[in-house]
Amino acid sequence: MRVELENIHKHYGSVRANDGVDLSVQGGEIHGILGENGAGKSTLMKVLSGYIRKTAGTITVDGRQVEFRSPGKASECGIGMLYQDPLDFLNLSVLDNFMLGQVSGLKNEREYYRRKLLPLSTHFNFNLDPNSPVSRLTIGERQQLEILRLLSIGIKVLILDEPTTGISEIQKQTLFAALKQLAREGKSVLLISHKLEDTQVLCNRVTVLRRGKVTGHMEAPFDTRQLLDQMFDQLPTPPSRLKASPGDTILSMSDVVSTGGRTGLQKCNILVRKGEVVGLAGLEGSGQGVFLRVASGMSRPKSGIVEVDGRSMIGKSHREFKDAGVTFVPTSRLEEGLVPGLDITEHFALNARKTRFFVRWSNALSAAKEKIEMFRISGRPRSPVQSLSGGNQQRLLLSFLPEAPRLLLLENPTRGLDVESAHWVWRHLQTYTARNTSIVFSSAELDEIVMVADRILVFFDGKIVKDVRAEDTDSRELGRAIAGEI
Amino acid sequence: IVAFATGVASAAKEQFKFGLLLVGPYNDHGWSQAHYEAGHYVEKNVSGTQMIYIDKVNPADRPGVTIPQLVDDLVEKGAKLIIANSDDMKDGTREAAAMHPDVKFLHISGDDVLTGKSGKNLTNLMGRMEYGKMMAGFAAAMTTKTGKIGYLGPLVNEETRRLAASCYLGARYAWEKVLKKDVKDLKFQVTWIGFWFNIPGVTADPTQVAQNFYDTGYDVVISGIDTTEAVVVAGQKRNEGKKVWAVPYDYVGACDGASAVCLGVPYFNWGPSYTELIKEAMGGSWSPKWLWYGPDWKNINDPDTSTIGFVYGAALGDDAKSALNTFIADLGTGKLNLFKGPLSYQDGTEFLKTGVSATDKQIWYMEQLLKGMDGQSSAK
Amino acid sequence: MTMAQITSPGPAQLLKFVREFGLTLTVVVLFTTLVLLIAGAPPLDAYFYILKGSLGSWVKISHVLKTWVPLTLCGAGLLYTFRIGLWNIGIEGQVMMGAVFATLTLRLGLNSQWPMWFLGLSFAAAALGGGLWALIAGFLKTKGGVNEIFAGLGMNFVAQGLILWLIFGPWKRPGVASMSGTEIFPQSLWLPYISSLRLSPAAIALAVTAVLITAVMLRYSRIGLCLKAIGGNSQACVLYGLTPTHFMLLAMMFAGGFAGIAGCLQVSGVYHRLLPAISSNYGYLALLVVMLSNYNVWVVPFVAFFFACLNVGSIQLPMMLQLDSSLAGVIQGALVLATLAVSAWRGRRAKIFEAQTQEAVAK
Amino acid sequence: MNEFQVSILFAAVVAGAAPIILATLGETITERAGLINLSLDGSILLSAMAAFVTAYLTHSVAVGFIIGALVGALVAVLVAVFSIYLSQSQVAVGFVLTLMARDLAYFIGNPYSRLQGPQVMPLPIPLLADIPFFGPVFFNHNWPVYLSLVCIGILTWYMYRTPMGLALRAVGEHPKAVFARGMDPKKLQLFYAVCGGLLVGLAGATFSLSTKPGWGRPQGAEGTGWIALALVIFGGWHPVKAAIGAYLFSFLQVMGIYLQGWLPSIPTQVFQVAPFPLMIFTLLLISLAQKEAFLARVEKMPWIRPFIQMLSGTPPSALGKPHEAE
Ligand SMILES: Nc1ncnc2c1ncn2[C@@H]1O[C@H](COP(=O)(O)OP(=O)(O)OP(=O)(O)O)[C@@H](O)[C@H]1O
Ligand SMILES: Nc1ncnc2c1ncn2[C@@H]1O[C@H](COP(=O)(O)OP(=O)(O)OP(=O)(O)O)[C@@H](O)[C@H]1O
Ligand SMILES: [Mg+2]
Ligand SMILES: [Mg+2]
Repeated sequence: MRVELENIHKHYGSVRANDGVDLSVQGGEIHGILGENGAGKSTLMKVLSGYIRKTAGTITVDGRQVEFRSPGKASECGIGMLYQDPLDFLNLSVLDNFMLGQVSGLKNEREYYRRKLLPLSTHFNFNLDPNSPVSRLTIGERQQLEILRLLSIGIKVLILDEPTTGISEIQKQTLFAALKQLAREGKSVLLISHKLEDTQVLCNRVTVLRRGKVTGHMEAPFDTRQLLDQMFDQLPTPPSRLKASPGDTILSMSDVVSTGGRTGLQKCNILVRKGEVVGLAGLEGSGQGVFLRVASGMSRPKSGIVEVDGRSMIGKSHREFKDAGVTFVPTSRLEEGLVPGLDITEHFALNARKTRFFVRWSNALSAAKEKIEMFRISGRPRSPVQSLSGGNQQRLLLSFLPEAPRLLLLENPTRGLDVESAHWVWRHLQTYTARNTSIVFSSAELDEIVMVADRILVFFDGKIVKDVRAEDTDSRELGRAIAGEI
Repeated sequence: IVAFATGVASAAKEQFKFGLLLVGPYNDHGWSQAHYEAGHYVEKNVSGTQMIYIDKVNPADRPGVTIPQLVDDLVEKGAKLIIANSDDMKDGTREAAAMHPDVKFLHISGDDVLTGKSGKNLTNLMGRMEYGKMMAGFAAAMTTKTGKIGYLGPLVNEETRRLAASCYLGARYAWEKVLKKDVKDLKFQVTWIGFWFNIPGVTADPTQVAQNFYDTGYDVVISGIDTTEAVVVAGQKRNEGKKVWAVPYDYVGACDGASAVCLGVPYFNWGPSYTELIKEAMGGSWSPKWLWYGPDWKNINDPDTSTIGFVYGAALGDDAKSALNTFIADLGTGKLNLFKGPLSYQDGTEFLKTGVSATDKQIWYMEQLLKGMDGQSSAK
Repeated sequence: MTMAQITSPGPAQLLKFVREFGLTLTVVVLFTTLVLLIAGAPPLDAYFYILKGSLGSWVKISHVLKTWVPLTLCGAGLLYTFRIGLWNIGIEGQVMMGAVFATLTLRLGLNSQWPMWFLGLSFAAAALGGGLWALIAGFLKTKGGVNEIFAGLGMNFVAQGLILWLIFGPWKRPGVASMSGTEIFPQSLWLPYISSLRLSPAAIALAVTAVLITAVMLRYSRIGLCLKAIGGNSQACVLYGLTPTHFMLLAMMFAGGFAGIAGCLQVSGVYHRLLPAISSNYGYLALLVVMLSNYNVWVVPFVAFFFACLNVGSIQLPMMLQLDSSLAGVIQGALVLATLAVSAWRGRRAKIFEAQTQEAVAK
Repeated sequence: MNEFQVSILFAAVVAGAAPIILATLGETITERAGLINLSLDGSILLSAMAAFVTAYLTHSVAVGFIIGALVGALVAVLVAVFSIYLSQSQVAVGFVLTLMARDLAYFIGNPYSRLQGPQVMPLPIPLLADIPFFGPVFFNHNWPVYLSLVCIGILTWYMYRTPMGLALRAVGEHPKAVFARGMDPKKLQLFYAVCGGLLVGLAGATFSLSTKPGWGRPQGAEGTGWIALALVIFGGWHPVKAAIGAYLFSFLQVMGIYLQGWLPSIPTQVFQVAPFPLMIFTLLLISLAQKEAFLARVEKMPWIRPFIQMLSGTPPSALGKPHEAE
């Protein structure tokens, strides 16, 4: 089966997520879609899968022009997508999730679909228990379930949006094997990723996007250097790690146990010294998030001791942590960091001295103006924060950081930022370390961690399985640790 | 005749408007409708009169509305006489009367004239429903098979107490003297719902109370409230094949459409007394009075003379009917006076010594239910 | 829930507002007329009588103001809870408890030499009563995780039961127990009023100050800002060192306090006694008022006045046209719905327009 | 009122619960689909009025029920359209409709109050009605009562045994995912809002044509809407549990009157108000049942666990958050 995309446009307000993209996929090929964050990969594929409506452009399947008003229409044409954040039903059983969308009417067909599911999953040597609720599955297993469902409704073009983020090495191997097999069976696979190595091992062809435009096609084997050129405007020049001379302990945890996240936190013992930059590696939700929240007093541990500057902080509120010089910046900006509905000025007013009864609007306004200037935030003092782009939201959050914090706890500080903004962020953060502030940050990008951290902690299933100085290790070793193989 | 003619002539020049404040809906098939139709009766029979009425004058239905406020409005619309038809309007009426000294006020079922709290422009009027209730109780006792009569009471006050008591007296008389049964086998239960009609979440639900009466072996329920739940529920139970009866209250048409279960209804006929008082007001011969009108014993159902009446329901048996006829006759001739000692209150204290018959005041201000009745004598 | 920020409308906005208001009004009028026709009533007369019955004379206007005062007070209180994203349906019960506490204080003052003191005290007591009652619902929400709508609603029924028990029990009139409430208070314990209109200036003053205070609090005080922030995203506010639950309780206290004062005025200013329907549904109605005002403090008093007119004027319907006065409620409801619909319609139109322009750009 | 037969008592409970169950099931459907229809208390009254008036005018109970159901559906559609297609706050719209529908009912129904109208005839089921205890309790009622009983079963089967039921639960959990699977969440939610509304309408009709025959102000159905809403939570969004809740409530109501007779010292208001503090209390338990801290505390008291088990129901994840197309 052959799919053609011509001059696809998708605009969100002023943002041109896709700006005249052309793409064609043959049967039996594995086609990689490359590009930095925000390049428009997901958008393009969502258009193809009918999940969002394109602003303009044409899609043809086997020479026949089609108009996808909903995912249903797309899957009728044999096109199905595995979304970046899985769209499944946590509270329903595996079997329910499998059946949903293919069954209808009143007839109880569970047993039929049970018989259909089991062989299919063994065929790709996935193992899924039909009766277990999806909430008990790992990201990888949820992907497997979704793939099986798509196949069983007769998908011939399978789209996967960054399937390799947040799954273990083994699962990654199983997945790749399955995809290769699909290709052999004549199905086409579209694989979104911004990880070169994935495409290297898997794809026969790649298309590279940058800022919503196609910047190149290439057949395997790929020239990495050239791909990078096409992905990024100017090649990322990593901010060099500056050699901090660690002083005495600022944060210490001993035998801290806490709930939350997928895994919780188990028997965590660490010390963080002044001026140190500590990177937290690990799969999504392996305990880093919980760690940062416990360390910042956002959530309270079940047991164990947390000390800041040698003072025990057990049972203290986040505010008291703040007073002790600990600052936390969460990933999901609009959920945890900023207040939708309030504008930039109001945020600064919120940050101002708490003692006054009346708000000094004039002060807040000038503060807003100043920081917008300083942090190159593209927005006006009166523009509501939800209207800012992700990068600018992140800049705004960083602009709230106090003058000289003792300890900065950052969760995925560069998530969703394009490379320039990411580097800008790091250069800014390093001005703090210069002032002998300690930074602890988590990131999904190993390279980033290796690049800026002095010391690296690897989380696996809520435990710290590795604690090394950055210069004593490399991303391959870390990669294995992340997958739990030490 | 000449005088009357001139009266009309003078009235015809400018309409005599009278305002009517009804506590319930004008079409409640009960207390309020009786007044509403009396108003029409006046309009028909006293030429030159015109009624302005407003119904549901009670805090639940018209939250935020006060009696003085409504009176202001009626007076503004030209009302010369205001009729307030509920005991609950006592304070409001008094306040308004004080505020509009040149307007006449007729407060139904109040006693401000007796207590002397009111000014010269306020008159109290009430009907001697005691007799009607005696007949109701009589009919019930003649009919009941289980010897258990339920009384669906509104809120507790002097009026409701004496009415329930009269009902019981009538029933007891029928039971003892006519049916010659032992008074101990007669059960007379009063259950108060808390107001003159159902207010969900505020009063007990009369539908449920009535259902409960029938479910627990009471086969006749006498309604003391302004609305028709008793008859309705009785009809339901009858459909289910239970042999049960009910006696509604207040309004001559209350039995309509429920003939299968209705033993008859004691009703008010305000037309005549309204006419009299309004004529007084028009003629300028108004003076504050405390009036308590009874039936016209010549024909208690005469629309032009009798204030209290009792129409027989289709469900009333023939021998019960004839017995009731003689009962009424005896009441009329005064041969029979049920408020005559020995009578004692529920807690055993004496109400009337042997042979003594009660004065109006004694009856009006009864302190408790009578011995032999079940149910609360006063609000807790 | 849409939380409008308080913005000073420029001329353009004003024009748009007027246009939309006109549209809304026509929708409502059409609907109400339809309802009236279904009920077989002459619509024009109905509207005329409502108007005449509410603004026809000074006495009537004074009645309207009597209704306006509690509506405005409750409305002002609700702005705090709406700001922080709470649906304080319990306000009805908070009015009742205010009335109860006020009655209690006044009863204590029954035969004292300085009735004025007790009169003054009754306001404090009422605010306290309302506030505490609101706090219960607040704690149920913050500590117990009970949805404030159900908590508040339940508390309303409980308050109602309490009032009835008081009226039929401990505070009943000698001998009689009746829905017409407790024994009427002596003149000395009435809120001073203009005898010709039976309207007390103090009440009006209170309502006005309530509005002003609320406006200042929400716009200029730190509390106001925090309420808004927490209403927008309580999770994030923890990062800013705020404790959402505390502010929720605070907001509930404000709402309850204002409601309580409204209840006090019902007792000492209007009925001069406690009666079962003392709250007169003003709490529930105030919720509509605030919604229709789009949560804008400056609009609340006007909407409240309009609603008061409808309430008072509609009493003419049964008198003149034998219609039920509940038409007022229908009109009020229709107004709110129509406003919501119109604003939503505006939003959609904007979206569609944008989409079309983008298509043009892309081609 | 000392003497009473258990069977009669329970019969009264079953009969009295009928409309409450219908309303509760209706709301359960709607909320399972992710919509909150807060307007129950009003729409029940409105449909009760519509049902009685039409039945009165057409002399046909059946027509009354049909119209009643349709009116209920109409109100539900309003809520649904406002929230799904106009993306307005469901609570706001629902609350406005609560008040408005009630007043509309009083306004239009005014001329018909306190009239003797048609009502549903009792319909004992031939043989079953003669079974000693269960006969009178379950099989000696009229058809709305039977309907309420049947609905519990049908709805449970539909929700947990049929693909369509699966879709119903799914759309309440994650509308986007439903959309991704090629179904239209908005249409689904609208559809189930209508279904729920129909049941609510039937509840109203049952009030004015069977439970408390006739129309008037007040009709007597006032307040049940709120109870139904609470019962949905009490039932943890499960039809059977919700129905049990309805029976408990009805039992409480009936007992109220007996108790009034038995314990005259207790003020009658207590019995009027009792259900509501109870409602709050159960809601409190339910939310506590989700809290680990609380669970840890009650570890020591095993007897409480069954309660917690019964009360631990989680709301549909997307309740009150309708699907927004990207
Ligand atoms: N719903 C939306 N509303 C507004 N802008 C959006 C929306 N979705 C995506 N965008 C913008 O469109 C651009 C492309 O987004 P897209 O998710 O396709 O990037 P991507 O290539 O998938 O990046 P990543 O690798 O992080 O997934 C981004 O700038 C993003 O901010
Ligand atoms: N006909 C059907 N269509 C879709 N889903 C169904 C159907 N029947 C049951 N289910 C789903 O299956 C889940 C469990 O249902 P059920 O109790 O039938 O499991 P089961 O058949 O007992 O499983 P097992 O095979 O372990 O016995 C429920 O969540 C229900 O939604
Ligand atoms: Mg993206
Ligand atoms: Mg993406």
